[in-house]
Parts: sequence; C-alpha cells; structure tokens
Amino acid sequence: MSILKLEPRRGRMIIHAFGRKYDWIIEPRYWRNPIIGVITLLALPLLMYFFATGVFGIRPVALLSALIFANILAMIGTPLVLQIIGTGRVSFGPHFFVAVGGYTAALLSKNYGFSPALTLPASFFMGALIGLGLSPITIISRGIYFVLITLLLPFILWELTYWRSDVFGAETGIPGVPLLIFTGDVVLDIMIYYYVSIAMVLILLFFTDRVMRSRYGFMMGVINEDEEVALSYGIDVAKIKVITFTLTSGAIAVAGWFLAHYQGSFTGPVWLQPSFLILILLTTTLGGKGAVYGVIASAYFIATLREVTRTQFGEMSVVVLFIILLILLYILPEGFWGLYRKRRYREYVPSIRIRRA
Amino acid sequence: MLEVSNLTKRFGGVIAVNEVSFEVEKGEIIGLIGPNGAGKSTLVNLISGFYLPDSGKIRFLGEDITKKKMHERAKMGIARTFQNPRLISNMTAIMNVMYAVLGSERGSKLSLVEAYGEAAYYLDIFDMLKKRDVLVADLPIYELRLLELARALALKPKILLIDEAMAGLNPAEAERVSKLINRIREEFDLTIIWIEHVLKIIMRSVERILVMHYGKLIADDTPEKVVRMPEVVEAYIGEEVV
Amino acid sequence: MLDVAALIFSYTFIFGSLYLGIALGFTIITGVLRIFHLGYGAIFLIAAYGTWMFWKDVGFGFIESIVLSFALVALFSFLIYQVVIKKFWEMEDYLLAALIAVFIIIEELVNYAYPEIVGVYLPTTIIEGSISIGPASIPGQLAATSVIAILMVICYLLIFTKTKTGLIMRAISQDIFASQLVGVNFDRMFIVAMILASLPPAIIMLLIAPIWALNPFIGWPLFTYAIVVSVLGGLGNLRGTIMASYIIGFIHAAVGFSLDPRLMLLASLVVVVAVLVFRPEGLARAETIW
Amino acid sequence: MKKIVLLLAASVVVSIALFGCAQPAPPEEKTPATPAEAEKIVVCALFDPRIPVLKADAEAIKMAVDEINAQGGILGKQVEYIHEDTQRKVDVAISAYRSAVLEKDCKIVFLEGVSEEALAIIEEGARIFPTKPHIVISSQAAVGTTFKVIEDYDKYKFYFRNLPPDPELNYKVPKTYFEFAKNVIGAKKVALLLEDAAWTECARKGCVYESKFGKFESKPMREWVKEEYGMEVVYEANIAVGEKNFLPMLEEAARNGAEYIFVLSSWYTDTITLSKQWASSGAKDIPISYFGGPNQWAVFWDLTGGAALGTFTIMYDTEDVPPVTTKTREVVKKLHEKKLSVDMSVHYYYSEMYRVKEAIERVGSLDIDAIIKAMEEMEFKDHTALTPEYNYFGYKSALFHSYSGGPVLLAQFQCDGKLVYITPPELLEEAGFPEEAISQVNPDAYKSPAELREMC
Repeated sequence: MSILKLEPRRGRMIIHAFGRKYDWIIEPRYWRNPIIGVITLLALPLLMYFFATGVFGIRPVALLSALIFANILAMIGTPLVLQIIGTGRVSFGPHFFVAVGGYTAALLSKNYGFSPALTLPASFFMGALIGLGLSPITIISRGIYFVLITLLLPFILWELTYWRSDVFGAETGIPGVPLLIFTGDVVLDIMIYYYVSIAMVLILLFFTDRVMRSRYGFMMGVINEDEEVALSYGIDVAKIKVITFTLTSGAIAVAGWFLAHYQGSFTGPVWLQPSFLILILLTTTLGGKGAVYGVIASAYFIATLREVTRTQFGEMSVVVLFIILLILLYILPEGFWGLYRKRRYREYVPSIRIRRA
Repeated sequence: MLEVSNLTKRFGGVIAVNEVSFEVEKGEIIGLIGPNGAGKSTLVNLISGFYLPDSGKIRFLGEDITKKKMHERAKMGIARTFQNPRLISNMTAIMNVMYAVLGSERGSKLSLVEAYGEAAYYLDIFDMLKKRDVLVADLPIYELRLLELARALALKPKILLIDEAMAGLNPAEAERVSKLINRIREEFDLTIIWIEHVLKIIMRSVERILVMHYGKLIADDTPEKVVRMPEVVEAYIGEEVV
Repeated sequence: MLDVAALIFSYTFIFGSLYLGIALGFTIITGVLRIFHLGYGAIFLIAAYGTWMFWKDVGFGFIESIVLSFALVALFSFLIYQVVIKKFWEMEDYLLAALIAVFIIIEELVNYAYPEIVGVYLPTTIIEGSISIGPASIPGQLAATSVIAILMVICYLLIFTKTKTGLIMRAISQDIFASQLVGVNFDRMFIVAMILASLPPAIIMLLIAPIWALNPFIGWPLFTYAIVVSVLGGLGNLRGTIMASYIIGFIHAAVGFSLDPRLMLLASLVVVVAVLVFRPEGLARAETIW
Repeated sequence: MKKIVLLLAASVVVSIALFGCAQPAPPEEKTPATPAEAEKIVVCALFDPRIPVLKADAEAIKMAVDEINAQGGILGKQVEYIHEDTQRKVDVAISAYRSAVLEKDCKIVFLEGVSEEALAIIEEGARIFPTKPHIVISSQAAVGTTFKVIEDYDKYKFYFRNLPPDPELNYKVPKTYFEFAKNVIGAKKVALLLEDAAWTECARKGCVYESKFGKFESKPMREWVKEEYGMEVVYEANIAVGEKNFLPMLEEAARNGAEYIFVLSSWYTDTITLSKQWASSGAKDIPISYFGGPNQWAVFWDLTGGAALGTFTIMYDTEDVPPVTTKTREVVKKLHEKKLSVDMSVHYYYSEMYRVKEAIERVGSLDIDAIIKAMEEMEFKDHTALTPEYNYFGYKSALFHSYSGGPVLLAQFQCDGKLVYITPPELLEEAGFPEEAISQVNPDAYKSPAELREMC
C-alpha cells in the first residue's frame, strides 16, 4: 500500500496519506501550493543575498534588516487581510494593535520581569482583549465610518503615550526589553531574527490559510460580500465578526511583541504614525484582493524597494518609492496575487471593499 | 405553523404594515398580492427578520420569534428569496448554494466538501448543475431566479417566502418557474408564501390569497372569491390608473 | 470666572469657524462623490506653495499669484479626479492607497523644492493685531478668517439650494443610482464638485498663513482637523459639519481655557469616538449634503 | 498537515544551516584586512536630509571631515565620510546603522538627535559593539540614555552625546533665561510653556534618579524658578507634540498677569506658529523666549513674517555671533555659504568631529576602547559653541558621556530681523567664555516687544 495516493476529482483532490483521507477543494477556492510557496520564501533571501546585493548597492546586512521588516509587515498584513474579510470592514488601525502588543510586552518585561515566552501570550491576549472590547464597532458602524473610527484609535493612543509619559515613555519609549536572541555574534543574531520572523509569518500564514479554506473562511467570504444575504441564509454574522476581530487583533499585537523584543525597546509614537499605516495599507492593497499570499509578496517587494530607493535616490527616495508604488497600483489591478493566480473565472477571490454606506 | 398578529411597521411617518394578522397552516401555499407600495415586501422582511416590527407578534412552530435575529430564523426554517435577485456575483453558482447549505441547521456539522455535494444536489433539482462553475455575474435573469430558489431550498426550510419569482421573466419562463415551485412544494413538503405582482399565474397556483393595500390586509380568501371582492378590485384599479 | 466664560465663548466661535472652513471642502467631496479623499491635505500645500512659487520664483504680483495658485489647486483637483478617482472608483482600497500616495508625493516634492529653511511666508494679513471683546482678546486675522469661513459656508449653501448644479449635486448625494436614471452627467458634476471643494481649503490656508507656520508638512495636522470634524458631523453632511465644528471648537476652547491646553486634541478625539459608538453615523445621521 | 509542518521545520533548519554557512564569510574577509590596509578612517552620518536642521548637521560633519582631510587627515590617514539616509524611521535607521558599522566599517557614527531612533540605535549598538567596536555620537536629549551608560558602562560605553542632556538641559541652560528675566526685564510673574515630551520630564515634574554612583535629584522648573529667582509661576501649561493651537495658553498667560513667558521647546514644538499667534494675541506685550527649534535660525524672522519681533532665543546663527572660540564665526560663515542655517546642534556636531580627531591622535591608533578612554579624560578646547570649561566628567558622574550645561548666548530679534546678543556678561564671565565674546554681549540692548513695535 502506498503511503501517498492522489485521487483527482472534478473540483477537488482527495489525498490518501498515512492511512487518512484529506480533501482539498480546488474548485471554488484558491489556487494553492503552500510547499512551493514556503520554499520560495525561504530561498528568496538566499537568492537575493547572492544575486541582488551589490547590484543595487545594497549590502547583505542592510538587506536582511529590510527583509526582517518585510516579515513584520507580513505579520501585520496577514491577519489584517483575514480581519478585513471576516468583518467586511477595512480597518485603518492595525498599527494601533501593533502598539498595544508592543507596549504590553515592554511594560510587562520591564515592570514585572516577564520573559519573552511569557510576554508573547500576554501580548496576544491584550490585543485580543482590546479587540474584543472594540468588536461591537464592527457590527454597528458601517463603511467609511468604521475606517474612520479605526483611524482615530492610533491617534488617541499616540496622545496617551505623550500624556502619560511616566508610563509609556513618550518619544523615548520603554527601553530595557529583553532581547529574543542574543548569541554575541551580531550577524548571526540578525540571521536568526530573520528566520524567527519568517517562521512567525509562516505560522500565521498556515493558520490563515487553514481558516480561509475552512467553512468559516467561506462564510467570512460571504460576510465580506453581502452581510444581509449571509444573515438571511443562517450565518451568524455578529459571532463570526466578533471572533474574527478579536483573534486577528491578538495576532496583529504579536507583531508588536516581536518588534519590542527585536529592538530591545518599544517606542509607540514611531509605530503609531500615519506613515507606518500607509506602508501596511499598501502592503495589503498591492498584495492583491484579499489574498494572504500576495501580502507576503508585496511586503517583501515594498521593503526591498524601500531599501533600494533609499540607497539610490538620496533626498528623492521617498518620492521615487511612492511613485513606483502608485504606478504599480495602476498596472496591477489585482495586486501581486493577480500576477500569480491562475486566471480562471470560476475562482473566487474575496475582494476588499469599503462600502460607501 | 406561522402566526402573525397585529404586526405594525412604520418608516418615519409612513405606516408600511398596519395591524396585519393572519395564520398559515402547514403545507399551505398562499399568495400575497397587492399594488405597488402595499407593504408586501416589508411584511416578508418582517417575517424573515430583516426588520423588527414596531408592534405585534410573530409565532413560528409555536414559538415567539418576534425578537429573534435573522440568522436564527433562517436556521429555524424560514427561507426567502429577494425581489431583485440578490446573489453574490463574485461567486460561482454552486458557491451561492453552498453557503445556504452551511447556514442551515444541519450545516454546522458539514465540511466544505459535503456542502459542495449537497449544493450540487439542489442545483440539479433546478437543472442548473451544468452551470455550477459560472460566475453569478454572468448568468441571465431566469437562471438567477432559479438559483435563488435553489439557494432557498438548500436551507431546508419549513416555510419559503418567495418575493416575486416572475419579475423580468417572459411568459414561458414564468410558467416553468411556477411549475417548479409547485414541484418543490410537493417534493419537500413546504409551506409557501408567495408574493407576486403578476396575478395571472399566481391565481392558478395558490389555494389562498392575501391582499394588502396601504399596509392593511384587505382580503384573505380563495383566489376565486378574492377577485370578486370590491375592495380588491378598487385597489387594483387605482394601481392601473397610476 | 466671567472672563474665562468670555474667552471660552469667543474662542468657541473662532475655533469652530476655523475648523468649519478647514473641513468644508472635505465635506463637499465626501457628500457629493461619496469617497474619502485622503489627498485633501495636499490642497493646503499647493495653495500656499503655489502662491509662493508664482510670487517669488516666477515673478508675478502677489494678487496674481494667489489667483494663479487657485487655478493650480483647481487643476490639481481636476487631475486627481480624472487620473485617480475615476480610475479607482469601484475599488476603494486602491482609491485610498492611491490618494494617500499622491499626497505623500506632493508633500515630499514641496519639501524638496521649498524646505523650511527657505523661509516661505505669505503676507495675507487682513486685520493686524488683536481685537478685544470684553475681557477676551482674539487675533484679528482669526476673526477675519472666521467671518470669511462663515461667508463661504453661506455661499455654498446658496449654491446647493438655489442653483441647478447645486440641486443636482444634492440629488446625487441623496441617491447616486436614482440620479443616474434621470440622466445626470456624472463626470461633469463630480469635476465641478471637486473644484468647488478645493477652493475653501485654499482660501483658509492663505488666511491662516499669518498665524500658522507654513512648512511642507502642514497638510497632515490640517487634514486631521478636517477628519475629526467631518467624522463627528456625519460624513458629507454640511449640517452635521457645522454642528461638529462648533462642538469641537467648544471642546478645544473649554478644555484649553479651563482645564489644560495639553488635553485639547485628546479630549476631542475621545468625544468623537464616544459619539460614534452611540451614533455610528455621526451627528447628522444622514448621508446627504444638506 | 503534520507532513507540511515537518517539511517546514526541515526547510527552516536547512536554510539556517545554508545561510549560516554563507553569511559569516564577508565580515571575516574584511576583518583581517582592516589593520593591514588601514588607510581610511570611516565616519558615517545617519541623518535624514529632508529636514533642514538634520541636513545642516550632516553637512557640518562633512565640512569638518573635509577640513581634516585637507590638513592631512588623522594620524596620516584620510577620513572617509559616508552619509546614510534614515528617513527618520526607526527600522530604516537600524538597518542603515548595521550596514554602516558591519559592512562599511564605520568607526565613528554620528546620529541625528531624534530620541526614538537614538534609543533603538543604542540597544542595537550594544549588540554590535562586541563584534565591531565603534563610537556613536548623537544629540539626543532625554535622560534615559545617560543613565544607560551610568548603569551599564561596559555595555553602552560606545555611546556619546554632544550636548548637555536632560536634566542639565532642563536646569542649567534655562537658568540663563531666568537670570535675564529677573535682572533685565524685572519680571516677577512668569508663565511656563513646556513641551510635553520625555526629555522635559525633569522640568515638568521634577525627577529623582538613583544610580550606583549616588542619587540625582531635580526639582520641577516652577519650584526652582521660585526658590532661586523669587519669581512666581502664574501659569504653566504643557505643549502637546505637534500642537498648532497656542492661543489658549497665550491668553491664559496674559489673563494670569504673566510678565515673562518661557517656552521649553525643541523641534517637536512649532515655535513659528507660536510666534505668529503670540504676536496677534493678548499676550503680545509679554516678552517671550524660546529654547530649541527653528527659532535658533536667523531665517526664523522670515518664517514668522516678522512676527518674531521682540522674541529671544538661543542663537549661534549670525556671522557676528560672539566668538566662543576663534572658529565659531568661521564655521557659521562657511555653512551660510552652503545655504545652511546653523543652530546649536550644528556647532555641536561640527566640533565633535574635531574632538574625535584629537582623541584618536592622543591614542595614536584606532583602538576604540582607548579612544573612548581618551574622550572621557581629555579636555577639548576647540568647541565652537561651548566654552572651554564645559568638559566631560569622569564616569562616576551622573552626566557621563555628556556635556554639562551652562549659560548660552541669547539673542533678540529686533527691527528687520536684526539679532542683538543680550546674555548678561556676568554669566558668561563666570562660565569662562573668552573675553572677546563677553565684550560683544549687551543686555541693555534688550527692548520690550511693545517698544520695538513702536520703533520699527
């Protein structure tokens, strides 16, 4: 008896493996091949390391640092896409939850001596808790109003960090957060950080992928498309929204945890600025409509492009960066994901929409 | 089975549904007619839970569902179709049936694959299986109507509220739809409330007719009797003048 | 006590009118086009630096420069509509991302051409010094700005209630689909609305130049005021915006004079979020322009 | 799913192994080469060139480097200047910094004084230092970083500051202003407008720091102003970062009868808007003075459209600035030729380059530990904005790796933006300013804003 047997069916693939049966619906959902994706991701920095560095005048360490930042963007973007689909609302406040997670990790480790292993669940729960508290707004406020409430949240936290600088440390933040990795060799450290961050992204991606392909993912897609239809066909929209918003908020907060333990300090005002939001927003938008895989591609693209423009264009670097991104918005109507996915009409890809009413 | 008593709904100063009461027995097929703006769709929206009534009560299977949420009512077996087909146009035909399967009471135990299989069954009933992978945006109105019915059926409803199944169809198509409705009623042991603007077909298909005018229920009888009622005739004359 | 009350009263009026002027254009765009114009902040920059450019670099007279900069602002709004808004009309996530990218590009270009050190200054003072109202004194220029802001609002209300174009815009703002049936030329209406909406921020920018710093990053804080006010008011509704402007003005005046000026912005943000939780559609609860 | 997890784990391990083999190569190649080649000393400047003040800082360092190279370099080696753009973003700054030290072999890193960045860079530097010794110099002001060096000297000893930080900055430097307000203006009642940021904490709330070298205490400004100068603080407000609405503060200061307004500002506070609003508010007759920010530029006059008339500020940006050292005016002139404005930090960065040069020359090699020691112990006399008496304390002091504070040059904007230096000469004398500088200040040239408005 063979260990692995593939049984293609119309619309789905039945896999017999290790005496168990898995079905993958290819039919209405996404094109997928996580293994190839993962290997590409892991090999990408190596490829770039050997081929790209020097070409644009980037050095390996700078590139690796940029890619760690790409992973941070992906860590925020992946759950954010899930959140947008599951709540049918576009949030402009993901960086609010990043700051929540970062401050939780920093304050707990500084004041109570928590280790990174303890602050990780704490950050997640804090993010989830605040997400739960705020989740009613996913039900009551619609369209642009939701965008705007979430846009105001980071401003409020930003004001708070200055107002209560005794707690949050204002622009100097909270120093003395224990490092996640410290081997003594800084280059090795950077590399391990890269792989830790990519591992986190992959774990998130794995969960997100599972959710998106589950019955819940499908129902989230329906909510994203038409809430009233979802309700009239027995889908408990409020429940799915609250759960999605809560858990994804927690997941976004984990990115803050990573930032705090990666930099050894957490400075909220840095991350609560609109400029950070714009990067996150462009990451999810250019990623492609609701496609979590595209988010990772665009996070890598944007972070690398930013490094290239920074070293090549001097004072004009930001202008060049945003002009390129703007052009991409024009030529990639379905984002990076659109370049990659099979162009078949029967595929369903949830589209992120901000409804006007 | 369904018991509506003194149901009232206001929008601003307009009373859309005014003190409406009626009962539906199991297995009945009821037509709900009335001129434009008579409050028919509002009544359907009240029963399905889209709006909450200002006063009055709705009982279903002996249970008070007046305050129940829309998705809970759907799970209990109240399915509806929409006046303008309201399907998710980014999804294929079969996906539009799948979520109704998942939303039904037994759906919480189904995997996506099982739901897919069931959805295929319901599509087949309406002879739509071959169109399962077509995006809804690319379907003609007739097939949208069928798809709406298939989706409603996938919820395994006890009562089906049909909000205009004929609008936009040519007479032959309308005839086929009407036949299909009667067929599924027998096959699935359904109770049906059928709102229609076109009177001809409905008169032949239903056993009992409710007539609404300006939010009020003005008649509740067999088709033959209803057409002779002076109030009804008057209401429809008014309509035709407009 | 009485003098504090006088101060709060007069500054509620001053701040309220100022915020109303800042948010007026934003409200019109949101009301008529039903989009969220994230590039609104760029209009302030173009008005101020455009005037400076025509005045100092090209060599026009000051008044001519102002007129030319208004033309530039109108051209910018026209281009934004033609190139960005029309293209991404149906894809709001792209629309928002593209608008914000345009804003950043303009901000950076202005900073490249006229960094703060250039010393940009516009002599647009109408009333010098301060005006005393009982125990309170207010900057004359701000008083003038307030009056002009109110006049602008009145003008726009007249446009929306008396002219045909205005009536069509109101119809569009009420129901975009219904007016589609009536055969309204949307493109033209939207362009007119975009250009109409670009004038108030340009005028306000020039008026407050003598009392606010001019630097390439002034767009954000001004845009923030516009957002806070129009969110509280209910997006795209002038009635709500007027109410909200004076409410925010009152909060700023009351907190600034009797509590702690440090908390002005925080207080208004908290009030806005609290109101939105209870009235998710803002004060006006109506998605029409008037 | 187990299979995928397994595969994932395996590929991560393999990739780490692969990358691990590939990665360490480049630094190893370079490390043995450095002492052998040893031709250049690399100096990196991490500044965002979009912000005029930061651009001027970087240009000043570059100018110093060029001058040093023209004179034959340091120890006969040429100095290479590398500019890295930080875009004022912490993540970008960190990656630029890593690249500068690890890959471009920077020995001296100058960093812009943005607190958020400095803090992250210090933590990052503590990681890099054991692998690649180097020195970081920044004008960041908050007390937190000072205490890092005090508390954990071995870890953070690479970090130097080129200005007197908080609490010196919040106490000893502002004293000049209050001395002036008391003796020249004759103010009895003052209003304090304090920027609400971490670096002003000692001024706003007072602060107590316990270190292993003893306790440091600073009273809030309102208390020491009363105790030492007998002035009553009638109004005090914190300025929110990014605030544009100063009218409530100004009107309240006027209503409470303030006779002098002191603004503790940095680049976070928009003193241009503040000046414009002051000039048309009820407080326009109350003398107002600024600390840091664009007010330290002569072009402040243009930026405010003349609303700065009568305000006074720390000022080192005119070609007739009282010469603190012989180089002061020369530096201002040269930078003005490059169309840059010179605030105090520009002087600081410029002089620091020379101080580093002197330290390296004392040591005679590029041994970073020895250079750090030399910088701690030496007295540097050539600073263009600080007097020779400002020196480094031994590392047992609470002000370690930072300058101590003292009197500064104040100047008032008078008719047509002409700047008049008004610091009381006694103060400068006490602090050890050179005779030539003392002779060029004149507090009697001060005129009240109302007077100036009449005159001009």
